[in-house]
Amino acid sequence: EAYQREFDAKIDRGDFIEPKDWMPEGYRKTLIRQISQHAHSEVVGMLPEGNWITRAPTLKRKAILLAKVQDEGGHGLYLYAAAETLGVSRTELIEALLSGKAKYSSIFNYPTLTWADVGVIGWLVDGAAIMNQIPLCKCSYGPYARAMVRICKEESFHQRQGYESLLVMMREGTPEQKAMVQDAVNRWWWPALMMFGPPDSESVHSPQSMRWGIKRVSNDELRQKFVDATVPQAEVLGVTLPDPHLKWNPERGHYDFGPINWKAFWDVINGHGPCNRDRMAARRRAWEEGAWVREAAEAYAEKANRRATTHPTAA
Amino acid sequence: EAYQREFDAKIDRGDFIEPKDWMPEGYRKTLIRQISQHAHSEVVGMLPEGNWITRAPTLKRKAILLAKVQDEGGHGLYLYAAAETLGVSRTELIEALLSGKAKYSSIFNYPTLTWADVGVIGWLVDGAAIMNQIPLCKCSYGPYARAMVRICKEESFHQRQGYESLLVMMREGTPEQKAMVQDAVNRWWWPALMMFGPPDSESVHSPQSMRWGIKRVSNDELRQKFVDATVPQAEVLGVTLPDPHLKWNPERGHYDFGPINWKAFWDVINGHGPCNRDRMAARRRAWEEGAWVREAAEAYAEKANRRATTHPTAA
Amino acid sequence: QAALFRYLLRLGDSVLILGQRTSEWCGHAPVLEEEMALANFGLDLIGQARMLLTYAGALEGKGRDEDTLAFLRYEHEYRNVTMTELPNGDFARTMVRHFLFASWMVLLWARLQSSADPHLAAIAGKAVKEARYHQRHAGGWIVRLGDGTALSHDKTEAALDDLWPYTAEWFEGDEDDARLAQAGIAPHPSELAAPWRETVTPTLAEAQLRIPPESPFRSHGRWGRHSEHMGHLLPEMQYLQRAYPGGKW
Amino acid sequence: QAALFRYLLRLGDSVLILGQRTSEWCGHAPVLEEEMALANFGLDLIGQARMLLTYAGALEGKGRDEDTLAFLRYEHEYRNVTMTELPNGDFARTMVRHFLFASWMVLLWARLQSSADPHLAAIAGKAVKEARYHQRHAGGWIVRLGDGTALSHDKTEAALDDLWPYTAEWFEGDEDDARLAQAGIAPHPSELAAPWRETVTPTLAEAQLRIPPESPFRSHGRWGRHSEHMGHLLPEMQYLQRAYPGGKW
Repeated sequence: EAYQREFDAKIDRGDFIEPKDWMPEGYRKTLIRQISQHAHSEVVGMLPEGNWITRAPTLKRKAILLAKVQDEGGHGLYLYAAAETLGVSRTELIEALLSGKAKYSSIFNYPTLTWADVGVIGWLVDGAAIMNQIPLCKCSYGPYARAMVRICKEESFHQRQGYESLLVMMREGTPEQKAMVQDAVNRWWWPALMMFGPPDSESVHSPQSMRWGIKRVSNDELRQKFVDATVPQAEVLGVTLPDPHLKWNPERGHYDFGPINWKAFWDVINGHGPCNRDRMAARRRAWEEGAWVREAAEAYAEKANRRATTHPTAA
Repeated sequence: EAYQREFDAKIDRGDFIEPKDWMPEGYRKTLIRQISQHAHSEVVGMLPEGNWITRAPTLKRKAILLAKVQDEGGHGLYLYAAAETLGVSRTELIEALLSGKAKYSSIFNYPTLTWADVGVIGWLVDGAAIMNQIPLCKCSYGPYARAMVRICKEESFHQRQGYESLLVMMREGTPEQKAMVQDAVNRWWWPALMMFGPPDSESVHSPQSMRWGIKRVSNDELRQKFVDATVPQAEVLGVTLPDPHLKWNPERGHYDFGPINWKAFWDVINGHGPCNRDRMAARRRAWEEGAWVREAAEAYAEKANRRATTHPTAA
Repeated sequence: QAALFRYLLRLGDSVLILGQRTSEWCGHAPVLEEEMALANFGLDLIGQARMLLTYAGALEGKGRDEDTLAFLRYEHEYRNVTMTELPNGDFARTMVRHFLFASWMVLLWARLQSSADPHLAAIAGKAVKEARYHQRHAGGWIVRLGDGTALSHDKTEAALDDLWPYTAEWFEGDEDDARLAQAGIAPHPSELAAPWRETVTPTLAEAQLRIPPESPFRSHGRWGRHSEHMGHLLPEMQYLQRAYPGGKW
Repeated sequence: QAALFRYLLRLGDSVLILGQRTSEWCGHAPVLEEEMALANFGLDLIGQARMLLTYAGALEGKGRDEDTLAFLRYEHEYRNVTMTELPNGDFARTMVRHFLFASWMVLLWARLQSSADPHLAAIAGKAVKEARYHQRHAGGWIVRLGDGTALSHDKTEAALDDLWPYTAEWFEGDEDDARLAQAGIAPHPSELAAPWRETVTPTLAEAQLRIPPESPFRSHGRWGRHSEHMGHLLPEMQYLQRAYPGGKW
């Protein structure tokens, strides 16, 4: 109807859709799914990195990592807030995560096995996330796009710090440290490539998301951009990316790279990755063990409210 | 009456009182208190030592420590069994411990801060315990005396192993290891002397216990024996005992030693030592968290019983 | 043989790490008898680790002894199966782990008693008796807990659900296993899959426990790729050796 | 001055160890806002530790920097007050600890702003603002939890009972303190006892919490004699430095 035409026109013009605007139910639901999944990812993503705060090798690195997870918490807050503008509560979203209905970025289902993993996550995982997120800064939904702008800025900083920590280890570190970095790269490279999702030919949500201005660039395009940007960075670091097929193709003007093990990708998406159960168990435990805290805060707020209404002059 | 006379006669003859014999209520209660306190000590004593199993510096030491705590568990079992012959259940005894009504040897209210503490506990704490316990091998109550014989044998072995580990560190170890041993000795010496209890002049229970053949040697006598035996051992080790007054007295034929800080002793007995709260919290937590296990075992036993009575031919 | 060295590490590290986890129970068990049983398990496992790692070090011929191997490697050099490094959890989880693991080890040690390697066969001869005792004791608890109260049943079922996926790793083979099987030194791991299944099924059934479905999940501890739990276990275990290099204990 | 060096360690180690404990909450907080608040606390405390330990190392003049001091000492060389090394426990315990500690640090930093040592005064100028925020945030939670539900009240009361005895250590002085007080570098610890009591009492009262009675118990962390908890915290914190000596990070 008229609303739908106005909505489509806004999308075509590149204008933002704001919370007060009419939107198709499918658009609203897709955004809730995507934004909340992004929020859940920030929260679950604190686990593999938080795993190394107590063992950070210097006070500077400990501080950097603490600041990073603090930022990620903040990103989660922005994103839950953006999702809430679409008519859903944070508690509903969290319960969807904990019940297994809602997903989070599958990259966080891998374990951080060494300190080098922390730097590699900054370099490759934040790098891939940024590549995914920059187009979202022009996403049609205003609150999401604006959240993405803030998040991308902070995540670029994190990526540089992760890369810098790897540079220090590769340039000044001991042979054991260099081996640690190479081993981490070997384990994280392919999962990072999978962060761009299945090949375009198999991507279920993409066409509609493109029509709605939620998705701007295809999975394969982003993946290629990422590879092209990252290979030179790996050369500067002096690490080998674990792909014998990785090779500059002058005709295409891009790097060719080897086949991705999509079975492994789907296994992890479907709950059979190395850390899926542990991640969910940790989130559930935090939520359940925190119930009494949240209930206390509510109970106190009610008491304070009643006191304020019965004794309006009291503090 | 006649029972009392027969009882006294047995004591005077040096015969054992056995579970089936008549005994004064005071005798029975005193033994329950003392035997259960001894049992509780074995159990609580597993905590300061168990604290170092996961950090034992070699596999041999890890095995030795595991074997030691296993023995201590066994000692606890013998002693609870001996106490149960006097008409009390183990559960009652444990509940008395956890409620704070029953005591355990105060030496276990001190923290094990270094690996050397483990060896020093073997040397000094087991050493003092053995000195306390050898006379108990002739205690008038049969089950207790027999348990003491078994326990003393195993504890002598533990004492030697503890001493031997200190010898290795003092003779072959690095300067840091030697400092570790000396520091441990500095912290455990006075508490070990306090294991013999208050001075005879202030010891509440002693006179009656002596009359009943439960206590054979006075606190001060045992303490003096311990010091006399231990000073030469310290010299062999090459550690200094932290007592500037420690000195051989040729007239007495014993070592003179400095005044004991009895206020500190009573503070610890009364619950204000370094680890009192932590020890009790750990024992309570273990008991409470294990309740469902014990309940399950009971429930299963009942089910198995019912099955056996209804189907007598079933396994 | 490099393959045998790696195999000895797989066995030795598995019992070492499981022994380490088991010893965390000291002072915290539900009843005194289980304090002793768990200390006993730990002692047996550490004893097996000592024999295996000592032999591994001798075979390697680079002067590494049981302690150098146990305390001074990096995480990726440990070859324990992942299940052994997981936190103990509650008593049900601990007993489920011991039951599943000991049931496997009983079969494995029994086969290794006829290993072409006499040293390994001798170790197996000792260890199989201990593993049988662990299997029996833990199996008794599985039944009591699985068929005890509703609460104990739920905890035991949850433990089985969590731990079961980590067993698939035990029965996969690589080139090392092919070589060792061919040389008659060790059975190919896959040969134990069905016997192990047959061994554990009756006890689990008696315990009223549902066997979890198969899953694509695979753990990789035996190839040095561990879970996040290993990285917290090792600092504690290795600390004194690393903080007092050259120390004599 | 050796006394000032030890004093800087007392402060620096206290915030270091408390920062270390606080960072264990990452990923486990009851709500996302508290994840961030706790990460923020940790960041502030580690930041204070860096300033204090860097200064201490410079003062000592033996070439030790913030990391050498933070990661390569033995337990008995750390001078943090014992309360900082205790396990976090639940959220109530964590917030009670932060409230009690931050309330002390607010008073201490405020006094140190006029220290005769300008470097210490400068550090205090930064840190006092952070401590005020911690005190306010944690104090808010004490009230919410103490006057929330019966369950939250009980947990908070239990936490206060457990932690209160560890505060006595903060207000005892030794020869170092006498010298530093005389030199105008730091207030004698005993001067802060009554102000601290006055500071915390209103919040505890508003939280419906009973102040525990005095006790002879004394902790001695600031003299290097810690609780058994320190020995488990340090291996994890120090591991990479000890396992990769000479590493560059």
